[in-house]
Amino acid sequence: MDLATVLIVEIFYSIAVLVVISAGLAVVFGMMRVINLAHGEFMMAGGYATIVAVNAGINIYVAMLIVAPLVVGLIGLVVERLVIRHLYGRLVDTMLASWGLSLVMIGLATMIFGNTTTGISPPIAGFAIGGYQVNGYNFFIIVVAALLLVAMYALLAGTRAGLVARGTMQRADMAAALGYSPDRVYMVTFFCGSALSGLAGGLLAPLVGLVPTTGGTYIAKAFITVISGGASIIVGLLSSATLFGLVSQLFTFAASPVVGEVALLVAAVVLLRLLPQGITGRFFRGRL
Amino acid sequence: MSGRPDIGATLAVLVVFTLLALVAPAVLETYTLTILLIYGLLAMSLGLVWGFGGILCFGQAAFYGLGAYSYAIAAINLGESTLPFVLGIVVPFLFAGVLGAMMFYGRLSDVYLGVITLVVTLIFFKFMNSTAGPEYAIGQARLGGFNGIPGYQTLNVPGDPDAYIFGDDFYYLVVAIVLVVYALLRWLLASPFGRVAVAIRENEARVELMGYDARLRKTALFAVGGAVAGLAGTLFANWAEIVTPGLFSLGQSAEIIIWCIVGGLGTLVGPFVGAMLLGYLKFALGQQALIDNTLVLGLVLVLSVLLLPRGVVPTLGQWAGLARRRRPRRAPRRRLRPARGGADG
Amino acid sequence: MADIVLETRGVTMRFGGVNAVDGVDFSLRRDELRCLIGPNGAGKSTFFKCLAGMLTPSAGEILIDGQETTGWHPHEIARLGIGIKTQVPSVMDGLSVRENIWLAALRVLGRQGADGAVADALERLDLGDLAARPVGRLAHGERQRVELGIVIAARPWLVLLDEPAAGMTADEIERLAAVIAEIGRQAAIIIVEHDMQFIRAIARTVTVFAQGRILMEDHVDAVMADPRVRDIYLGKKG
Amino acid sequence: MTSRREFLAGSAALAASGLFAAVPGARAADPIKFGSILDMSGIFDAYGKPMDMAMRLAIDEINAAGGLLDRPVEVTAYDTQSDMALYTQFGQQLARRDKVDVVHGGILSASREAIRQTLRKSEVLYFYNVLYEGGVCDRNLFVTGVTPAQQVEIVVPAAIKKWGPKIYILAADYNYGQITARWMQKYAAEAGGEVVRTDFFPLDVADFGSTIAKIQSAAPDIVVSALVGGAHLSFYRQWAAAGMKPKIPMASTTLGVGNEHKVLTAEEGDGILVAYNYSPEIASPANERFLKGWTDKYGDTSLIHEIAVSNYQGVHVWAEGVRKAGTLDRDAVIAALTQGLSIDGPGGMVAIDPKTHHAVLDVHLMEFAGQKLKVLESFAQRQPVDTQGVCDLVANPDDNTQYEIKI
Repeated sequence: MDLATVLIVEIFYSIAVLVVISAGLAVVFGMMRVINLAHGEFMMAGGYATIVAVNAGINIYVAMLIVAPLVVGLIGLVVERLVIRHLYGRLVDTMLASWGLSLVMIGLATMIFGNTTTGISPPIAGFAIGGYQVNGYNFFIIVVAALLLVAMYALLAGTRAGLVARGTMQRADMAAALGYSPDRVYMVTFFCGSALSGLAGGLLAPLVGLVPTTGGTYIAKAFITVISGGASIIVGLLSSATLFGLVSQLFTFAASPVVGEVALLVAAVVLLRLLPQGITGRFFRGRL
Repeated sequence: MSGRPDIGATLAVLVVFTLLALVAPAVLETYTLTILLIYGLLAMSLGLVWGFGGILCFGQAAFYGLGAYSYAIAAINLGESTLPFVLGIVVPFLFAGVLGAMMFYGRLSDVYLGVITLVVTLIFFKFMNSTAGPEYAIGQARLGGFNGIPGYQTLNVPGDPDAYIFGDDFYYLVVAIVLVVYALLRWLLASPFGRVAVAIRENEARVELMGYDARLRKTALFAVGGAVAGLAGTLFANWAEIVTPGLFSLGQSAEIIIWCIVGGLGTLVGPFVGAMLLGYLKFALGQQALIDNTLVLGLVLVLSVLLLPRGVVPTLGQWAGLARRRRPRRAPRRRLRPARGGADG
Repeated sequence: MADIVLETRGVTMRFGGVNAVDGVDFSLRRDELRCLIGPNGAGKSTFFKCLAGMLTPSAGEILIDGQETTGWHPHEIARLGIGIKTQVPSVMDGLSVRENIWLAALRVLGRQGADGAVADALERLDLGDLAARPVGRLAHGERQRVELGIVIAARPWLVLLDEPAAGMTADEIERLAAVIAEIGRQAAIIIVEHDMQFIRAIARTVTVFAQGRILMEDHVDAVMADPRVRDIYLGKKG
Repeated sequence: MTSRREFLAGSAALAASGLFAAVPGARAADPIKFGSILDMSGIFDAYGKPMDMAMRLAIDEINAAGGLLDRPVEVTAYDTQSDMALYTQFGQQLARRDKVDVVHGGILSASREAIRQTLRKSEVLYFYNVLYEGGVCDRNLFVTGVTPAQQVEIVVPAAIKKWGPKIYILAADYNYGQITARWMQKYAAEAGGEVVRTDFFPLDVADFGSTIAKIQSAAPDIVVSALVGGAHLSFYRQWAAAGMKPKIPMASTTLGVGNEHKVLTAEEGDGILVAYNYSPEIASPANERFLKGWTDKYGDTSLIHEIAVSNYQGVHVWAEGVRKAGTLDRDAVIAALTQGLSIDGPGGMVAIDPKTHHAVLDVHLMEFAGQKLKVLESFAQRQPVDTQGVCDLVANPDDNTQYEIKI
């Protein structure tokens, strides 16, 4: 019974992690049709920002939740102005340019921080469920993921800025005619997406050892989650994260982490074969 | 239709390449040249599928690795290299065919195609990495997990397992293979099949309306690309004398794509040259410690996407006025077709 | 019945909750030239896409030459000997005019016959001067003509044309009418069209679509005179 | 500087026999070509960079003492960028173009296997100076790192004695982990322990939540890990975060090789039991000299780790072999190396076992304490018994296999 509870917590945690690591990519892809392959490196930058900030004596929550998103958001801003801006509407080119960018960021991080694994400790103690100890920080991630989804929904559905942004993504010319600069909307959206990537990096920093190539671990999973979700940002993200989180965690527990990961990948292939437009291409159409 | 201007250009390329290949050993060691040629062949396989078929495959490394592993496993079991060599081409060819059929008959749009190829590569990578245990063996060949498979029979004169083809001989063999593959691919592209494949890249719906089955043709082209990548993998296995799961890595896939972009899509020579240049750059960077190599590769990629949207070779060709002589083909596209369906609703 | 080359029974196309095409029964005789007209959103283009295999109807069936083709792929339908031209010029921009047309002829006539068919099509559409130009660099009307060339080069016996005159100059439209009349001598034709003048120039029987159904079917002059047709055009289109 | 001279004087004394050996005078000015091939960038650079520094330190010492055979030693080093394909490339380059006299390098077993055959074929002596899974039997190869038996034989019985018999093994899913896990089972059984479960993890697994739950349901007395690399480091962190650290103690054969004890906090690391050849805390004149030399050359000693020291010792072992042989001829050097030669390295005395060409060295049982490796007990001159069980180069000099050890 305790084991079942622990397993359920692990499943929720694994869904939450997928949501957190995919949110930034989902916003940028869902809103702008830009696939940012430097997403993993944005996360890595968020992780380093957090660690540097903590080592500089800043409170760990401030570092994770504020410093990391801000720093990475600003990096995203620079990247958008220098590179992505020139490539809007050219999906593959943005993909390739951001891939190059990811290599540049790995290189820079290696030159600055070296390849030695670094990290910080989670700020929350573990506690017991029955006879089992679980990682308290896992609950924190689950809560943050839930809040993140609610906040994204509120922002996109309930605020003027969200409406303008969605309008611009649908019909940039119309938005421009109404007096909203698409250029600025894209810029702000990319900033937000990058900040989310930074947040993810910050949140995961206490859990995993950080090296400049850490991003590679996440990009494929985030990419698969977002694409499988389909066009709707929030529903798509949540539905595919739930599916993959469940599948990978169940298989991990029943067999081993490799089987879990392979199960996730196989699930993705099957899913895309059956639903070529992603989950929300078939279900929940037209939702956010 | 009239494949004739192409014949001239193809012959010119073949002659120039042969001359360069004969002169090159005076400048560089043949083992370096050999691997550069293998990279070139690998780049050409993606150049074919992507540049002419419009199919962006994030997983060309899967076929490369599959070719190398097929060869290594078969060579350990058979102890003679002829059949393994053939298997190193046929296995990836069949696999690419099946995978392609699954994707193209499923009418997956391009982004999803990218994801599937990426995911399949990842599956190979993860699987091969987790085969260190003794239970993973095919015949006498242990898969070896992360460490890969060393110590298999390398290329020999067919029928004589003790007559190894290595060193300079292997280099000239690879040169010959590159020549043959290039000529065959040129012939394929000049054939009706190739013309239709290019037309599919330009406008798949129109080609379907003409009565051509685009799915079948894309699958076939994809399979041919897989076979060429598999051949490159087989040659790599012979050059390196060890195969590791790194062949399936995303980094490897990324490199192939970068070669194609830098070299230029829409030609076969472009990706080939791109691969040789960047491959050499990588070796050169390995001999210095000043700048991080990843950084340099990344910069090359970003800058070439921004500044050389057509790649080095087509851009040079344009400067040299070569473009005028040939059919003025539009900039080979990297854009994606809009996703089918959906919009009607 | 041998006369009927294309027939639909209750063809319906549903998008979400809306029936864009709603139970259409339609038939076409051999060597007939038929225009489909109707205001925007009347369902004629959707119906056309169902015929061409670009959409699979939600219900109903389509028979071409007595054979059920419901749910066939466009290439399978084309292989029956049907030439299809879509609304937006659908051509291979990166290839030359000649190559575009040659590819169409190649499938039907093989390498030997293709060159002749290409020369013929180039001449009939007056594209000879443009033959070597990449289609992507041509004007809109010229691209329309290239697509027509693609259609006729395959020597079809049934031709489906979606707004062939869109974006053409008056001069071009006149020539187009002549080409279509000529095609009509060897093939049955279905044309979806807006331009009433053009329709008058070419058509005998006209089928009027409104709200996904067939409103009426009659000779072009009768249709033009019908008050209901005026209503839907004036009322809906303003 | 004075102290460095003293140290160098020491080296020179050590080398005396070699220096006075007769050398053909004509080529005296030609430098000896020393090839090095390591991952100095990419994901393994945390291992490779300090190894490169250690190698250069050793070469500087040798040259400052007058070189070898009156000739200076010149380094040709390649960075393989953590890319296995580059090993083949640079291995061939070292052997064929640069025509070096010896190659030191390779980090992962895969990288060693990528160059071993090339070097064997071209008769270039090869030193692999890294802790590895054992079992390679090749006359052309010398190994100066510790092998599983040398470590496991010490750390597992010590852990069982300290904490209890039930063991849960976590290992990296590749050759090293698989083979080491088997050694763990063997020595656990010999020490009266029992392995309740063994789990293998690919190198990129970073999420150990389910595993931690699984371990708890198995309720072992000890967790023994042979996890490798940055991603696996997450395990220790997640383990501590779940509050497991005070409940189930841990031992490892890999933690600390890449200086992980400095990455983990003291709370996460303290008390973990390990066994290696080297700790900077070792109090010996040789280690003091080594640390002094390092400080003079590089300043910061925090990068020094187990396999950097192995590499340093490997270079000195080779140099000693050349001095003894009095020539660079491969067979003469091999003969010299296998005839009871030893050096006094920072990790203790290093000798070569003639049957396996593996090192006989001191192994120290240590525990993590305040981000340092505290030496608990030292075991002098441990034999590479794992490889000795399968390999006898004295009897079969032509052997060229990596044996999988059957237990």
